[in-house]
Order: sequence, then C-alpha cells, then structure tokens
Amino acid sequence: MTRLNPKYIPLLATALVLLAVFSTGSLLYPNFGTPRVIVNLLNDSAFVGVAAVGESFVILSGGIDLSVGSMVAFVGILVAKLLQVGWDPFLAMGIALCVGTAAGVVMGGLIHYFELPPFLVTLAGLFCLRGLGFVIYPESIGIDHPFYGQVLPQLSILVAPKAVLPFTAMCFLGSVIVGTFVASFTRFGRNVYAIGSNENSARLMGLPIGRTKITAYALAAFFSALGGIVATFYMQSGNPASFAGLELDAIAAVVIGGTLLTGGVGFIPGTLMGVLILGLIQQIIIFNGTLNSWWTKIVIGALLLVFIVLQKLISGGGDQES
Amino acid sequence: MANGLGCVRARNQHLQPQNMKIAPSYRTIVALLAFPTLCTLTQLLALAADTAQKKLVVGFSQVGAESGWRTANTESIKSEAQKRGIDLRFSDAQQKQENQIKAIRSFIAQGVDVIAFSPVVETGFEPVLQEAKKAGIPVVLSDRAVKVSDPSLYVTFLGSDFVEEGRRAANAVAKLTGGKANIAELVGTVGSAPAIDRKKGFEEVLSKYPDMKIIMSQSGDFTRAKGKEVMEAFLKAPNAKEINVLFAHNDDMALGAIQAMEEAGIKPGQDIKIVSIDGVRGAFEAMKDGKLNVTVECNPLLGPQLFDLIEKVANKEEVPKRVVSQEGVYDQAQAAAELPKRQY
Amino acid sequence: MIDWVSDLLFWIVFGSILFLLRGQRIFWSVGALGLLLLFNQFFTPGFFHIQILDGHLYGSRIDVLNQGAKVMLLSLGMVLVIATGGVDLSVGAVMAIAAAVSSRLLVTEHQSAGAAIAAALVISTLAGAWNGVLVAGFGIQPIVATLVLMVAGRGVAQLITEGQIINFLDPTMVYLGNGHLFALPFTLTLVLVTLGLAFFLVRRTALGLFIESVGDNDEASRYSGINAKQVKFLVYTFSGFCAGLAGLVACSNIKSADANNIGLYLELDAILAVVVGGTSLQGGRFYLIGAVVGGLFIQTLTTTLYARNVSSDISPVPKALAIIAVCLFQSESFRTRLSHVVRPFGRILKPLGSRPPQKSITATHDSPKP
Amino acid sequence: MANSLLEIAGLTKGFPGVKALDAVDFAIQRGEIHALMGENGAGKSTLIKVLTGVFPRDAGETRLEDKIIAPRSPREAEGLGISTVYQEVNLIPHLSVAENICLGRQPTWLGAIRWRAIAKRAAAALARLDLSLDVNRQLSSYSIAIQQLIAIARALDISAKLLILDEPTSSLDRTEVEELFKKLRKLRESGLGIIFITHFLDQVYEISDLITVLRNGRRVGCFATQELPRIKLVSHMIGKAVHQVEALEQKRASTASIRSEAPMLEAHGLGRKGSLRPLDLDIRPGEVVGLAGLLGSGRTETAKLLFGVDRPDQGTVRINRQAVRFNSPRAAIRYGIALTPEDRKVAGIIPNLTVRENIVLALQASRGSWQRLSVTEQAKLADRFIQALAIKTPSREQTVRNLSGGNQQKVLLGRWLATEPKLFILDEPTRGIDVGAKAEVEKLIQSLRQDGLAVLFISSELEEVVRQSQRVVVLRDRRKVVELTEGEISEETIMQSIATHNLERPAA
Repeated sequence: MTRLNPKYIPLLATALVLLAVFSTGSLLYPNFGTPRVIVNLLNDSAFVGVAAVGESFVILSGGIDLSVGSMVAFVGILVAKLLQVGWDPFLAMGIALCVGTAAGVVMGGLIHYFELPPFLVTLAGLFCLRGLGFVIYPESIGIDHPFYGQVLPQLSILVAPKAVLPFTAMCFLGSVIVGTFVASFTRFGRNVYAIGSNENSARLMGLPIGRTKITAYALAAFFSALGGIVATFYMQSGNPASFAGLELDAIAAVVIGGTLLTGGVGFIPGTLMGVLILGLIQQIIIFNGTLNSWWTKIVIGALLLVFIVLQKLISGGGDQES
Repeated sequence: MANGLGCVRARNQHLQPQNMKIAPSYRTIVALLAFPTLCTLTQLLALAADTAQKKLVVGFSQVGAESGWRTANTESIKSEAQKRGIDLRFSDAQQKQENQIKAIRSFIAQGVDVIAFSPVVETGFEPVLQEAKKAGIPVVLSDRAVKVSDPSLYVTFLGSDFVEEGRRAANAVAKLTGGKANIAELVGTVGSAPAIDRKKGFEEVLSKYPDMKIIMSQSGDFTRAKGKEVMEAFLKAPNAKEINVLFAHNDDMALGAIQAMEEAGIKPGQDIKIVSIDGVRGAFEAMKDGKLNVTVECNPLLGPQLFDLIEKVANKEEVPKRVVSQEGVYDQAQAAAELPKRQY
Repeated sequence: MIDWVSDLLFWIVFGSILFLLRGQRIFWSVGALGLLLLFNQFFTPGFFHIQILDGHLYGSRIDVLNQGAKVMLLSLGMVLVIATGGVDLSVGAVMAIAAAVSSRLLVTEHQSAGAAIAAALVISTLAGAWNGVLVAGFGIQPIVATLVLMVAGRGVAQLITEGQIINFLDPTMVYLGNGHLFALPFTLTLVLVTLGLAFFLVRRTALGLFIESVGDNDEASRYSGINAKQVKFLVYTFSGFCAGLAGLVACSNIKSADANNIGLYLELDAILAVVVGGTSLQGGRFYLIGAVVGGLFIQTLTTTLYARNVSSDISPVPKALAIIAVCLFQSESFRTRLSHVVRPFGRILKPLGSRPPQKSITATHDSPKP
Repeated sequence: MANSLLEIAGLTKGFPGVKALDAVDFAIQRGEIHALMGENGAGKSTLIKVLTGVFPRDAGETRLEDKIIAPRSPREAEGLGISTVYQEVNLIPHLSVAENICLGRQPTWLGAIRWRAIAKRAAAALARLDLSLDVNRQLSSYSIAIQQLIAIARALDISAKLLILDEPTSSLDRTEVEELFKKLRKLRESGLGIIFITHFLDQVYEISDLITVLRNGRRVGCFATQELPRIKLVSHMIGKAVHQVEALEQKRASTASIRSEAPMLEAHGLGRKGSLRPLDLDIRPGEVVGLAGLLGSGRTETAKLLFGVDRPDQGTVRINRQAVRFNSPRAAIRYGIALTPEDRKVAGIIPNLTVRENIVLALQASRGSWQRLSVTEQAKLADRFIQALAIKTPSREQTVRNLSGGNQQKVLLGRWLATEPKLFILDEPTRGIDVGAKAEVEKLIQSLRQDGLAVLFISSELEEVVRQSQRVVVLRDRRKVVELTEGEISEETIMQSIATHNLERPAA
C-alpha cells in the first residue's frame, strides 16, 4: 500500500492529536516531557490498554462489549483470592484467564445463537461478573506472594535514567503487538473486519460467522482477563469494587484510536494511541493540580465528539445503519 | 420470501466509487489541532499570572467527592494550603484506586516535595509507595490508612481511628438504650476501610452486651439515596417493629433513613434511636430537631493538622507515626451549641 | 385479615389484567412482574403488607411505585428513542445535570423553587436536544452520540455544583419526590402525567406512527415525506425532558443534589425497562405502557433484593439473569429451539407469544393469479 | 444422465406457511451454461440457497460428480467446488480487492497471512477474467460492474466446478454485460458448469444452453434453449396459455390525444453534478411520459431530483407555471408529487407496520403530526385501497412484511394515491412482481392517466414503456438523448436512440 489510503486518515489524526496533547503537556509543565512520564503513562494505562485491545476486536466485528471493567475487577479478585489461599500464581492466572475467556464464549454464544443484541448481553455480563467478584470476596485483598513482591519488580527494563519500563507496560505493548498481528495477519482477524463491515456479505462469502463472532468476544474477554491480571501486577491487590466504568474508557480509547464504532474499519495501534491520549489528558490535569477531575470527563467527551464527527466526515456521511 | 437474506444492506453495494479526495479531512485535522492549541494558550495565560517562586510543593490525592464529609475535607485542605502559600497539586480520584495510583506516580514524576493522600482502599499501594521512597519523596496519609508490609513506606498517618469510632458509636447505643437494643445497621461502601473498621469496632463492643444485637444489616454505600432506600426496605420487614436503634456508618445514610422513617410514621430519635458517625452540619441540624440522637465525630477539617505535619516532614523534623485527629461524640444536648461552629 | 382480603383483591385484579392482555406483546412484561410479585407474596414476609399512614398508603408496593418513578420516567423517554432505532446513554448524566442546576439555583442563587425546577427542565431538555442534533443533524450513530454526553455530562454537573453535595429544604422541591397526592406518592402522579403526555404526543398525534415508521425503515419514511430528522430530534429532546424530571425526583427524594451519584447506571436500568416492556432494541413498534411496567419490574426486583437482605453488591446478578431471561424469551430463535426441546411447553408458548400468529398461507407467498 | 456434474433429486424445502421447493429435480453438465428461470417466488433463490447450504433442506438428494453432498454452509459448498455470485455484490467494501478475492482462504505461513502471496493470487484470479487492476486499492473505489467481476474472480479462485450466478447482470450496462458474457463463454470452454439466473430473456437466449423453469416451487421442465420459443418460455414461467400472453403483449396504449393543456411540471436544465447532466422535461396532466434508458443512464436520478430526494445544483423546476424549489420529498409531496421508488425494500415499505399504517403514512406525513387521521378514517382509507387495488391480505392489520412483492407494491401505490397526487413518478413499479400484478399495475396507470394525472413512468422493460407512454424520453449516460412522441414510439426506435452513438464506458 503505497499511496495514502483514506482509511489511514483517522489513524493519522489520532497520531497528530497524541503528538499535540503530548507537546502541550511538555510545553506547559516541567518534568512532563521526560521518559519517566512516558513510562508512567504506559504503566498506568496498561490494564485499560490490554482491555482496549480486546474491545477493539469486538468493535471491529460490529459489536460492543460492556463487560470489560467488571471482568478486570473479577479476575483481579479471583487471582488475589486464589493466591491468598495458597495457589501457585501461574496456576491462578491460568485459571483466571480460562474462566474469563469462558465467560466471553458464553456471551458470544448468546449473541450469535439467539441473536440477542450485544449491548444487552454484555450488559448482563457486566452485572454478573461484578456480582461474582463480590461473591468471591467482598473486599480488597492484598497480594503478598513473593512472585509479586520480588520477581515482578525485577522483570523490568531500565529504558532511560529514572525511567524503568515495568512488566505491566511490557504486557500492554505485548498485547498491542499480538493484537495487531491477530488483526492483520490471521484469517480470523480479517474475518472480523469482514463481518464488521458487512455481516451479510461475509456470510455469503462463506466466512465462518458464528465462530468468528464468538471468538471475537472470547478474545475480548481473554484480553480483559489479562488486563485483570495486569491490574493485579499494578496494584498488588484485587478489589471487586474497582474499575467501574473502565469499559467506557476502553470504548472511548478505541473510538479515539480511529476505529469505526459500526465496525469493519480500524487498527489496533490506533487503540494504543487512543489509550495514551486518554492517559495524557489525565496526566495533564494531575500536573496542573488545580483543575478538577471532572475536566477529565469533559475533555474526553469533547475529544470523543471530535473524533466521531471526523469519522463521519471521512465515511462520507453515507453508510448509516438502517 | 425467497430473497430474505439479500437486500438488507444492498445500499452499501450500490455506493458509487468513493471520491478519493482528502480535502475535507485536512480541514478536520486543522480543527483537531486547534483544540489543544486553544488549551495551551489558556494554560499559558494562567501560568503567566502565576509567578513562579520557590514554594513548598505538595501533591494531594483525594478519594473523590462521594459525601458531604469528603467535600468538607477537600475544602479544608485546599483553603489551608492557600492560606499557607503552599503549591498544592490536588487530584480527585473519583473513588478509583487506579486513578489514585496514577496521581501519586505523576506526583513523583513532577518532583513534588511531599505526597499526601487519602487512600480509596487499604491494599494495593505498595508498588507505587516504593517508587516514592526510591525517589526520596516522603508520603503522608490522611484520613484512611494503608496496609503495607514495610511501614517505612509512609512517614505518618493523620486521621480518625475508625475502629474507635465504631466503639464509641456502640457505647453511645448502650448508653441510649441501657444495653438492650435491636439494631438495624446501615453499612458503608462494602470493602471500604471506614465501613470495615466501624463495623469491627461496633461489634467488638457489642459482644460485651448480650442484649444488644444487630438484626438487620445492609450496605447503603455511604449515600443518602441508598440509605433511604435500604431503610425503607428495613421498615417493611416483618420484624421491623423490633428495631429500636439504627446505626449508620455515616451521617448521610442516617439522614436518608430519617426521611424513610418519617414517611413510615415512625419518629426518628424516639421510636428508633439513631446513632451515626461523621458529625456533619446536617446531622447537627437533625439532632437539634430531635431526629438524631448521637453523632460520633469524624473530623473532616484535617487541613491545618495535615499541613502542620507536612511542613514538619518537609523540614525533616521528627513526627509520630500515627496522629489521631481530635474529635468528640455529640448528643442532642450539645447540638444547638455546636451547630453554629459547623460550617460544612 | 384485612391483608388477606386486599391481597386476594389485588391478585384478582392483576389476574384479570393479565387475562385481558393475553396475546399482546406486553403480556410477557406484566407476566414477569406478576411472577416476581407472586414470589414475594409467598417468600418475602411483609412485602404485601399495606397500611394507611398520615392519610396515605404505606407499604413495600408503594415504595416500589415511589422509588421506581425515576426508572419509569426515564424509560418513557427511552422507549421512544429506542423505537426510532436509537438509544440514549446520557440520561443518567442528564439527571445529574438537572439535579445540579435546580439545587444550585435554589440554594446558591436563592431562586424560587418554580424557577429552579423550570430551569432544570429547560436545561435537561436542551441536553436532550443536543443529542438530537448529533443524531438527527449530523447522522451520528446514537450509541456514540449519546456516549459523549454520558461521559461529559456528569463532569458538567459537577462543574455546576462545584463538586459539592447541595442540600435543600425548600418544601416545593421536597414535595416532588416525597409528597403524596390521593394517598399515593406524588411521583406516581408525575409518572402518570408524563405517561399521559407521552401518550398524547404519540397516539393522539401522528408522531407515534412516524416514530415507528422511522425506526422500522428510515429511508422509506423519508420517501414518504416524513421528516425523520425532526422525529428523531423530538424523541431525544423528550428523553432529555424525562431525564430532567427523573433527576428532579431523584434529588428531591433525598433533599440534596449529589452530582456524583444521581442517576449513576440508571441509563442501563431504563434500557432494561424498555426491553422488558417488549420494545425491541432494533426499533419500530414500541410499547409505552410496557416501558412503565418494565420500570416497575426493575424496581420490584431491586426492592425484593433489599427486602430479602441480598447484599447490594450481589444484587446486579439477578438483574443480569433477568435481562438474559427476558431477552431469550423475546428471541425468536430461542423460542423455536425451546419449542423443539419441550414440545408441549412450546405449544403453550406459541399462542401466548408476542408475535402475531401467521395468519395465512397465501399472504406470504407469491402466486400468479388464476 | 451419466456424466452429470451436479444432480439434484426431489429437493424439498418449506418455510412457515409456504412450500418454497417441492420435490425439485435439476441437473447440469460440465461446460454448460444452464439458465434457471421463473417468476418471483418460483423458488430459484431458495434452490440456490439450499444448494449452497444457506438454508437446510427438508428432503431430497444432491450429487456432485456422483457423490452425495449436503453442505451446511456456503463455506462448505465452496469447499466442494460450488461458488456463488449474488445480484448485489456481496463483498466487503472496506477491504482491498486482493483481500476480497482471498478472504477466508488466505495463504498463510505458520498461521500468518502472506500479504504478497495474496496480491499475486488475486492478480492471477483477475487475469483469468482478463482483468488487470490495482489489487491493493479498496474495493469500494471500483465501479459496481468491476466489483461484480471481482466477485466472479473470487468465486473462481478456488477450484470451482460449478459457478452460480444469481442475477449478475441487473446492475450492469449493456457493454458490461457483453464483457461478462465473453468471460462466461471462456469459462464454459474450460469445463465449468454455470447456473445462470436472470430476468432478462434476451440474455438467457444469448448465453444459455439449457433452461430449467420453476414455478411455485415446482419444476416445470428442462428445455434446450434453441428449441424453446420465447413465448413458450414465458408461458411456462407464468403458467398461462400462450394466447393469453400474446393478448397481454399486444395490448397497446390507447392513443388519447394529448390535451393542449399547460404542462403540470416543467424542468429546465435540471441537473446535478455526478448524477445527471442538465435536461429539460415537461409532463402534462393526463399524460404518461416514459423514461427509458439502461440502468445507470440517469432514470432513477431524474426521479430523485424531481422528488427532492437529491438536491439539484442547477436548473429550474416549474409546477403549474410557478417556479419551485424543493430539497426534500416532503416539499415535493406538498406540490402533489408522488414517487414509488425503485428499491421497494429499502425506500418503500415499512416492513413491520400494518397495511393500514403503510397506506396512510404519506397522507398523514403531508398533514403533519398534529392533524392525525382518526382510526376510522385510517381504516376506511385502507379498506378503500385494499379493495380498489385488490391487495391480497387477510386483513388491513397484517404486517406488510408478510405480503408478497406484488401486494407490497400495491400497498405503496395505495399510499401515494391516498395523497391524491398530481404527478405520479413510478420507478420500476413492476420490478419483481408477478405477471398478474404487473397487468393490474399497468391497468391502474392507464386509469390514473384518464383521471388527469401526470405520470412519469420508468421501467427497464422497453415493451412496457412502449405500451404505456404517450411520450418517451430516452436517457443515456446520465443525459437526455431524445424525446419520442406518439407515433415514433416503438422498442426499435428507443433501442436505436440508445445505441446511436458508441457508448463510452463510464470511467471507473
């Protein structure tokens, strides 16, 4: 692909916004444009980012997954609880990933086989997983397993003076790479695009609709579960009450990353940028120190609006859902 | 019909070849760039007004704005910082731990002199506090504690003793009822430190009184709306008549519950004695009207005490590991006198 | 004794309503509500107890009516939005804005209650209109368009209250959510009046036909001369108005405006109520009364969970199961599968089902004329 | 039939209330183009969909090269060598040409897609059809005709033995069709079996070797194309005796003298960039003006401009000598214009509303939402048109979705007649409806004309245009070529005016 394809314009716009936001921050505040802040950004956004990679697949397939935040919290408390009762951390994580993915399969199955709206099914998933988290343990559990206390801190790379790339950030970047590969270099990934673009055509082209859809939800659940594990790395605890509303951040990041909410168009690296933009806005507001936190919401809302209108302009105003 | 599957999105296929024009998108990109630029400009103006001089820089991460108590606490901290000429970087975590961790990490990156925060939950701050320690920034806890394996991760903790508050509430109940009580309990947000500790302290004392027992207990999330809704449900239970005491983990829930009682034709403060914690202005008003019996103070006006500590910490002075804020227990008799002093 | 009689009376009335509704779409919603009530009749002691207190009725069922008013109001706006094939995610945030505006005017600016209420309603209606402009004017997908206000709206509300929880005691404001009229909560009157207004809007005028037409086939409606943009704009505006009312009720209920918590996640309850009420998320046919019944169902579920002392953390789970159950029963492919598995059961389900029975063979079949 | 490529025996498929296929037999050999003919609802599409596994079958047996097959999905059918290309290009507009050709069967290496191999393979597949395109461009940047060919390239990319073309020519212009046929003949020579479904009789006779006719889900028979006279074919399709068909065809529009009345509508230099070059058009009351031309010649575009669906960027429109300007159908309706659109499903019916609601819709819309028609008025109106148009429906409260295509079209006509229009634009009113309904629609048009309505009649079937119109405007390449008046109108003259100049291919 040599020429500038119009489909890259949203991605380009996202990159420009990312650059603009970052330079704004660097211009305004000392210490903002340092490697440390960048590393922090990756670290702080890791679990949202991992979950957003999964969310991207569902949105690309033309659906939506609202259960992301609950899944992250659920997996967090599950892992913390299992570790508390003395499980091996890898076994606990493995189980958590399996349980999470299974939940995704169930949701995808309901959506596909019974033709239920994704919005409602994953909303039910949101409620269920949140409740289940509280069933496991209603309070925050700290993790003091040696793996978390001693091994994890060593799994980091010094990328610049005073800037250590932690393992969580590596998980995030790894997820983006894996996600990009799956989206662009596997048949499943291409099928997701096809279904999101035009499900009926995809069916008549002989693509496996059911399998692809269910896999997309399973993959989203897998990434959310992974996000939950990353969150336990990040906070060294699990809390069933946490991460409420994370799904909105994830969806916002995906949209700001240039993915069309109707499906079929978008890139995983865009999601990475979208997540970073959200994180940067929050950072600027924290750096400012006098702006109230609600400005975060207002700015994200405004940014969403801008991107939605941009996408609308690029898709030419046609192509409306009937 | 036979062509049931076709046609659904037929329009898409009939779209004319798309124009490959990029012109409109340039316009949007310009529009996109205008936004941050505008932000930049306004910020620069704000900065210019703020003549930078060497001040003590403190980063404070607040839980959120979930209750009247919390907003009073925030106000106290902000105004005190302004009074002392301290450069306060205030961040509101919106009750999300992840936001709080982000904020603390950001404070480290900003290179503030002291970090203070009221943790949303007790666990999970170890890694970020270790970072602060490595960066040589002292940490002061306010209002709520954290659980860490290494106590050197924070310098000092200023705040109420929630367990003690629970104990005081239970003692107040005992005093009100002479040790005979069927208690309905409005629990705070599940999993939060005040809810856990207040319940713990309350039950600790309760175990000494065989005739005092909790017959109903349900979370009201520290909010008035939930407090009211849950109380309504309590009052419809078949054993509702047995309730003679309400213990609410904070005043907001108690105020909600009072409304529910009044609607049920029950006289709050008489038919059902009410004991709650916090001591916000609304509670004192309710006490003055005889609708609330006792509030155990949990002082939100931590600003002055907090900055005393912070300044000491910044000057590398020795401070105690635990500072309990000064607070009392108020009943109806004291309410009228105390009310004018309550500005929140 | 009295209880026993009134319960029996209640069930007779309820049963006859159900009987009258057989074969209609909202049969399912009312039936689900009935099942839930039946469960409470036997397993939740005190739930059916009703008495007269201070000249008004008092009991769990009355609480359901009062507390459920918010969701019912929201669902009245939401059902029309969903009927046009859209969805309004911003209602919770708009509630917060309305509450913030009214209490700010009332307390900080010392305005009269009337002015505060009017301003809140105007601003929330404008918020709805904003959604309407995005959806109808710019043609943005509804989920996305309303997501903007959902994210930003609560921030705006906090901006208005400056992050404070504003308490008020103004009797007019307090009456909205706490007063009684004809021995019943005033909120019920409010719901009924709004229902009446909505009913008038959509059934006494041709708006209802236009809404269903737009929701069913946007393009064809335009070709028929319907101003689809106007219709869409109107329903989002109305939804904003309803959200404003719900916000006023919510803050009046607790005599304070808490921008952080008012209406939090209530948009989900409202959507749920609409779906339980028999309106498909795809748009088209809508059921106003169904939406109100759906709102009642949700609130009955919530109150039941409180009454049964189910921890509020776990209470989302039954709600989730209810959503799935309701959706499954509305899903044609599920009913077909089910009727294959349980033939006799399927035979009962089919005639009761929401779809009109296939009436004729020739109607679905192209046959040349003899 | 010993050496059959595909053999179907006793295939049966029912839908609730309808037996779509009733014990149908069918067979096709290698190197054969076999046309499948039938009116709408005859079961052609169902046959294809059962064959390719979109629908499960109720009974019957399919043998491909003497092996029994029962594919459960189009994918499985493709795996067996049965590929299908549908009327609407069922490809993914957002993806590249190369990807569209290889989607679902991309060459991979260790699970990773080899993008270069895809481009090469796609180019090869296109080369088989003598096409050379930039395979990395988005599909949507090519014309529908090219997309159709890409779809065929995709179908051939796997080792297809049987190619099914379901109305592949309905969106193509004449040269494009010829191009396509050239390629099909080449494929036939290579030993491929091709099932060809179309409504165009000419094309069937041009390309097919055998014709199987279906009617009402049953097989009428299989005939060698050369030995089957057209008139016979039509009679098989519609199940009427030959002389009846001839009577229908010979019925000519009565030559009522065009009154010297003032034109109801006059358009001068009406045009829109990229859609229609400026044209003049006038229609008088009591006159049917036919709009003839190939698909894509600007017929529908003209209708859309006159009805305010698209906004003209030049020219004027006068109605009853008054200059008017409208930019929405609503405005056009206010001036007494009505339009039944070309695509009934997309722009016509409201599927889940009742017959009554569909009929009153336009009238109600023109009255606005406040002046609601009462329930009794609505019922009266609906009953009137159900009766007048002989709409076959169990009741006026039946949802329109459950009606047949012809009856849906009548509901649409009723919807517009209720508004008592002065100018009725009919865009392909007879497309996809059965012959009986067709005749009724034609009768209706004539009676409307006699009632003094101005009618603009658009159809791809020239004979229909000839029969109906007092004047015919011929369009080509989005431009008015000629206006034929009474006496000049015949299929030959229209064809001639379309074909006078060499058609340049529209630029892709």
